[in-house]
Amino acid sequence: MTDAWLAPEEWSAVRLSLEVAARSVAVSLAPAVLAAVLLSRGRFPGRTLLDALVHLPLVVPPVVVGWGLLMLFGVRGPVGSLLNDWFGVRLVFTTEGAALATAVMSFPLIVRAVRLGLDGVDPGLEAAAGTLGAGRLDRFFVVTLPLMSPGILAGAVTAFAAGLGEFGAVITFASNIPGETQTLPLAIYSATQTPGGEAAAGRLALVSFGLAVSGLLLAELIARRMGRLLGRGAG
Amino acid sequence: MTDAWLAPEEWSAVRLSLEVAARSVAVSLAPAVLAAVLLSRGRFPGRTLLDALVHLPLVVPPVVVGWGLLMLFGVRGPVGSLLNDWFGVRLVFTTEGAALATAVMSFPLIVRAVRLGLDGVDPGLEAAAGTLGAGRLDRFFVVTLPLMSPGILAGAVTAFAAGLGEFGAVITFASNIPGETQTLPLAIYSATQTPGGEAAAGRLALVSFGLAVSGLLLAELIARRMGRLLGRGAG
Amino acid sequence: MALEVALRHRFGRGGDGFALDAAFVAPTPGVTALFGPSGCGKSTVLAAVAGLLRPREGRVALDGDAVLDTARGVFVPPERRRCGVVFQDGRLFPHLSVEANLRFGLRRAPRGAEGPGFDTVVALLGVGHLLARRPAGLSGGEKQRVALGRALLSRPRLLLMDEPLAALDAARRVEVLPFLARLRDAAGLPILYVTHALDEVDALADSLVLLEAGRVVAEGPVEALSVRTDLPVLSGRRDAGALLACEVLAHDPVRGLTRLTLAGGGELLAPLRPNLPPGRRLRVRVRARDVALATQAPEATSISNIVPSTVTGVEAAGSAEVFVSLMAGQTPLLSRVSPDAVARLGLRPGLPVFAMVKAIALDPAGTGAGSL
Amino acid sequence: MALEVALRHRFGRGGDGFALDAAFVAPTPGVTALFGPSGCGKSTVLAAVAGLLRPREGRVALDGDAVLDTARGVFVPPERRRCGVVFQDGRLFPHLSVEANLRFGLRRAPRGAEGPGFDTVVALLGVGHLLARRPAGLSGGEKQRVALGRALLSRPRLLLMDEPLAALDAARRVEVLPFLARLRDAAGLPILYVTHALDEVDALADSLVLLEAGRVVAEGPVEALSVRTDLPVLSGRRDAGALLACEVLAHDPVRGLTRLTLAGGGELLAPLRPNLPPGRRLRVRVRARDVALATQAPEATSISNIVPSTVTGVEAAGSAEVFVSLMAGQTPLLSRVSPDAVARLGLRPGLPVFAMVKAIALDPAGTGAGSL
Amino acid sequence: QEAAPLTVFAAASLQDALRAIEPAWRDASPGNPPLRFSFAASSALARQIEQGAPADLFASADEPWMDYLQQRNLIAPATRVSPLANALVLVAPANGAARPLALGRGTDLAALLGPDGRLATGDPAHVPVGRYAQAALDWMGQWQALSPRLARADNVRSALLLVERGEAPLGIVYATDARASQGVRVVGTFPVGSHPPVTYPFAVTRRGEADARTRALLAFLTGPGTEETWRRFGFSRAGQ
Ligand SMILES: Nc1ncnc2c1ncn2[C@@H]1O[C@H](COP(=O)(O)OP(=O)(O)OP(=O)(O)O)[C@@H](O)[C@H]1O
Ligand SMILES: Nc1ncnc2c1ncn2[C@@H]1O[C@H](COP(=O)(O)OP(=O)(O)OP(=O)(O)O)[C@@H](O)[C@H]1O
Ligand SMILES: [Mg+2]
Ligand SMILES: [Mg+2]
Repeated sequence: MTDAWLAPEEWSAVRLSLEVAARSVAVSLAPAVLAAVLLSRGRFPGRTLLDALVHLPLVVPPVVVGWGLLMLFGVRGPVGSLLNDWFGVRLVFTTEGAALATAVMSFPLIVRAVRLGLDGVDPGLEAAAGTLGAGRLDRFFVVTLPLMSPGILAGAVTAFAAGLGEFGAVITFASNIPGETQTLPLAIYSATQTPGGEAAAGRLALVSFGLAVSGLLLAELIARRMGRLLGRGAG
Repeated sequence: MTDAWLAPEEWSAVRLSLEVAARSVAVSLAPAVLAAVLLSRGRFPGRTLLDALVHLPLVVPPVVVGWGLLMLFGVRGPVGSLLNDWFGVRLVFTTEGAALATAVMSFPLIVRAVRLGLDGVDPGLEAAAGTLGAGRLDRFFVVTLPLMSPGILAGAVTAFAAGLGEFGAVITFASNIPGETQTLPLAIYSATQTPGGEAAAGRLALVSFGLAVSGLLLAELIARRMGRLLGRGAG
Repeated sequence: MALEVALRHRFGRGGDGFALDAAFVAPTPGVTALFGPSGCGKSTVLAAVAGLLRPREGRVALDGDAVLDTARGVFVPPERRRCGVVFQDGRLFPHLSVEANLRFGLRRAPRGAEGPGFDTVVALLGVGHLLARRPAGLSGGEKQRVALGRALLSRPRLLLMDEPLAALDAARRVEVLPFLARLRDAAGLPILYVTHALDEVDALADSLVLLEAGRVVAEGPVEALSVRTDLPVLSGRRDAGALLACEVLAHDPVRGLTRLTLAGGGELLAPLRPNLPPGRRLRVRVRARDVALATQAPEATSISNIVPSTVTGVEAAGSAEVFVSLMAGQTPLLSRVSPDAVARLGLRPGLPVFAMVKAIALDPAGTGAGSL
Repeated sequence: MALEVALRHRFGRGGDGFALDAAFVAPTPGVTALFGPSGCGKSTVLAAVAGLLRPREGRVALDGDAVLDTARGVFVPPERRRCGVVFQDGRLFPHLSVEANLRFGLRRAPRGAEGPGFDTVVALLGVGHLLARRPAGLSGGEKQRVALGRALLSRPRLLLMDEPLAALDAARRVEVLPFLARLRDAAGLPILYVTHALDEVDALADSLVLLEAGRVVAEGPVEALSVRTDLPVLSGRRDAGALLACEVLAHDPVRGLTRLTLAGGGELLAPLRPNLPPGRRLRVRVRARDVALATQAPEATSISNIVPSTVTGVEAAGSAEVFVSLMAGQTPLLSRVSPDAVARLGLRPGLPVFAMVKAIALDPAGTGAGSL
Repeated sequence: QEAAPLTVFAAASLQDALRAIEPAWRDASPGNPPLRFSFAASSALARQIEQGAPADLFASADEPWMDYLQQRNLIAPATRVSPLANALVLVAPANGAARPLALGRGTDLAALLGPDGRLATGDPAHVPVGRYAQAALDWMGQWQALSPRLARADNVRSALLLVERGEAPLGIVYATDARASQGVRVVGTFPVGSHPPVTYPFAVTRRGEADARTRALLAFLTGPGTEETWRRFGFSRAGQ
């Protein structure tokens, strides 16, 4: 891979994609774990509503999610105007905004995976931790969280992969600004929309694929090591 | 909900969305379980490549997936032409095609969830089944498969939800033909492309949301029952 | 002071389910053994005491301090009950090393709580070479030892143990039992102990709760229950026999014997246990099957204890065995003999006899080397 | 015919890991007990025989038929070895009812394979009321019984049992043991049996393999090993003693006694077991601690067996106990007495003595009611 | 028994007008078959036609994609016409302070945008409106300066939304879109010569060629009977 193979703009799209995907995962992981725990363990009114809200980005088209984000986080939106007035933060047209849109889109994927991981944790172990003096939070962080980590990892990997490919919500919310919000999928999309752009699109898709493969290999390694740590393999 | 509330065309989009999402899940479930098992348990050359291929639809933009499908399954594509010549089957621009595109898009989501479910199955139980005379397949179907079913269910639910919202791949591969391939997200898109169509888009998005909520409630019920069957709850 | 337990609970519906309706008082400090057939509700009681099961109705109070009282809506969560539990199914944390498992409770114990130290417990349980391992790589017995250690090290106010020694070999069991006894004695730590083995009851238990199908069928000091012939669960066992409270009188290293004074008067010769200081109170179970009877004082035998007694009862237990209840002074004894012997010796209430017990047959419980 | 086992395996690396290097031959049909301290490798041996562990090197052959031979690249997968396994950790299928668990192996057994029927096993194990339940709702002992039943019902060629009775109460154990013995006798089913309990060995095992730290330290018929005083794992136990082969001679219902002829000559009186037909071969363990010695024939005692013998060895075991080896005719016996008794009676090799054993102390093993 | 429908692949921006025209077409002659539409981006439709989509008529919002099909001999070149035109306008939020002005070479858009405002329009790389915007900015000599300040949207509706929501103080969109929106105000219209004419090429596909009804439909769409409707939706006759 030489610089000649990818145009500088394309390189920046690659970098940006990685950054956006990584930031989106970083941003959404903790809330996703929280949501998963609430949904799996909590018994409160509105649980189903929360569940549905979490899945919302999955069931409506990405463009609509982008619109919704614009309504909410735009400078005139209820949240966006607060952010703007209080912290001077603007999300639309920024890398942060792209990461936010990506995070929202992949949020349900993480939540699902984390829940699955959580459901696999033996409640007997949490009970045991309780008798040993560990309170709710202590139990959660020292027993539940590590034991559900395969689910968290799986969720993060899926979200990262999906983040690399996220398109509709990003272009709608953050627009397609080279160097700031033009991620790889936007570049690919651009290429496919141009007559004769197939070659460029194919090349960039290949890069995307390569990134995903590397990410997966890494995740595989982590998962194997984690499996050992979780006592799946031989001690 | 009266017919007046949704136009007949919109009703058909709702029906079509449900059909496409359901068919896509039906089509991809078995191959996804197979892929998950191969990826989790198999040790063969090219495993990582398969893993990456499975994730491909996640990492490239949906439009590109649709485009790739068009190249492959279009009547001029290598697979599509064979299907057309031999069986007279045409996928492009049909409901089946929309289901195929949706299935491809949600495939990685199911695989991930199924793998997570599979990894949670205690190998000791499979070993025990072996000593009781159950061969590989027997063991798989009678022990492993039921025990990984929470993962399969989670995968199916996620895929169904994602299928309800799938847009880019469908519009690119199957086009936007009312009554045949115009699913709810495509109808929503159409609405957004119309000046003043926001209200209609919002209404349809709400319908989408309602469908998702019902689907989730159903899944929740099944999961609870399954949890009991799997011996999680009290006997 | 006592641990008061009163529980009503029900699993499943209708006649098919299991109903627990048990109440007992376990004196503290002291060890109370829960004894009863499989499925009678022992683990369920333990879970309710630990706070892991919320019974439909009930009250659990330790030394007057209620940790559960459904009538008043009191429910102290498990982490504030400080009950060290040895679970029947281990429940080691699979992602933590053996050492981290052992230290889990220790680290969370309140300051100032007393109990055995890490090194003591590790040495006692012989798990020193396993500290860096994870539970998945442990054998069954090794897992059980770590689970035991984890509970012991959590500096509990109350220990709940569910067949803690079931997977241990005899040698290890002989080491662990006296340790538990010393824990009980030194720290005054109350223990609720589930077991199927009478030797564990002997070594540890002060009182016994006999459960059957969710109900308490008998309850009381172990000694009192040990001579009752109407409780088949106890008397039907091969190792049934009178449990006698006694005190170490003196050691005779040359003869290899230790002399014990019985609380009810009289003496017994037991195998030498030089590490028990004179004056130490302990218990011996004189198993009914180890007690032979004679109507003349036997001579020139290896049998060290020949105790003049009076027959107080003769009760057939099946066609092949007869329980003979005896009084040696104030001390009740049980003997199990064949119907043949009853006939030959003409055993009947009131008859004076000699109870013959080999010293070797006695195993003063609650003893052992090492220190806390 | 025999089960030949030779295994070399290693867990972990370097000096830290566990190395198994064990070879033994278990006669078939027959029951071979694997005996040894926790962590010595018993479960590992079972796993290798069942085909669940692929050892680095080794050979396992049942009646000449190799199911594993690393030298020749033979590895028969578990499902074709037909080894019924009772796992130490249960491993019930959580998604299947108790009945489906029990029938799992039964359904997959080859046609014509013989073994006990479903109803028999269900009745024996007392799990009839649990059939519709799922394993999650079972007590510890209930789980173990189901696991046991599942293995028994799989019509295996070889049974591998890892402490199958550990969580059972004494009463249930007394029912199950004779059933296993009858399985062994009726079907000639070879069994490899891991246990920490000598009474299970007595009831079942024909031969014994003593493991320590992954190596075989002794191996042979149970009777031969039972009188060896150089194996602390066995002789150090409270229930150590000579295991004697004998035959039922006659029953005496009036005296409540059954007369047994010893293989080495002589007779013993045991508690009445009327359901054992005369001529039936069985074994009794005469525990060393149950054998008292006298230099004069005692009179007017309840003791039924007074056997003239000769002292063949006197060996101190610690400061409080002495092992006295005896020969009663051709029959070896062991007695455990206090040093005091040795001195008082002047016990020394060659001395003629009377060995006194209560009938009640004997429990002819392998007996019980019911039929296959 | 209804006649087999004709399939029309049309750019999403033509959606409303075409839907409004359909009843008129059905009424015009009893033999006129119903219409089956697929509205999507011109690029997607062109690719689908290339892959054998059952389209009889293609109404593109973009000349290059029609060229693309023509090069591949997928349309009947003789039928290709560009009957509609649109204008390019500069819009600002309706509630903003921007005043109407005459757009010319000297108009300082950068000043209107302010220090950090962005100019919303379609992505010049692939969205037609963006390409026209680029040409117009080039003509004004401001492309170099403004290109980094573009908010490049996926389609013209998204660009419009950015202005409606006040995310961008200015946007370049079609007159048709600006007209339908309550949220924006037209600040100025780009002069006709500042960019290539915004035209909508229609053509009968090779597949639809054989069917006389398709030609009739094309004739109807480009004929005087529909002119009023097109106008109502903001389109003008090409060349007028
Ligand atoms: N996966 C493993 N990795 C490392 N060591 C292991 C592993 N499995 C077993 N061991 C070690 O091998 C030894 C033998 O284990 P095994 O389970 O055979 O013991 P066992 O004789 O069955 O003991 P127990 O009576 O306690 O069940 C133990 O010391 C154990 O720690
Ligand atoms: N979740 C449950 N649902 C239904 N029944 C249950 C449940 N948990 C326990 N039981 C039943 O309650 C009874 C008591 O169980 P428990 O575990 O207390 O028995 P136990 O005395 O500990 O027996 P063991 O000695 O076998 O461990 C059993 O019959 C068991 O089947
Ligand atoms: Mg229990
Ligand atoms: Mg073991």
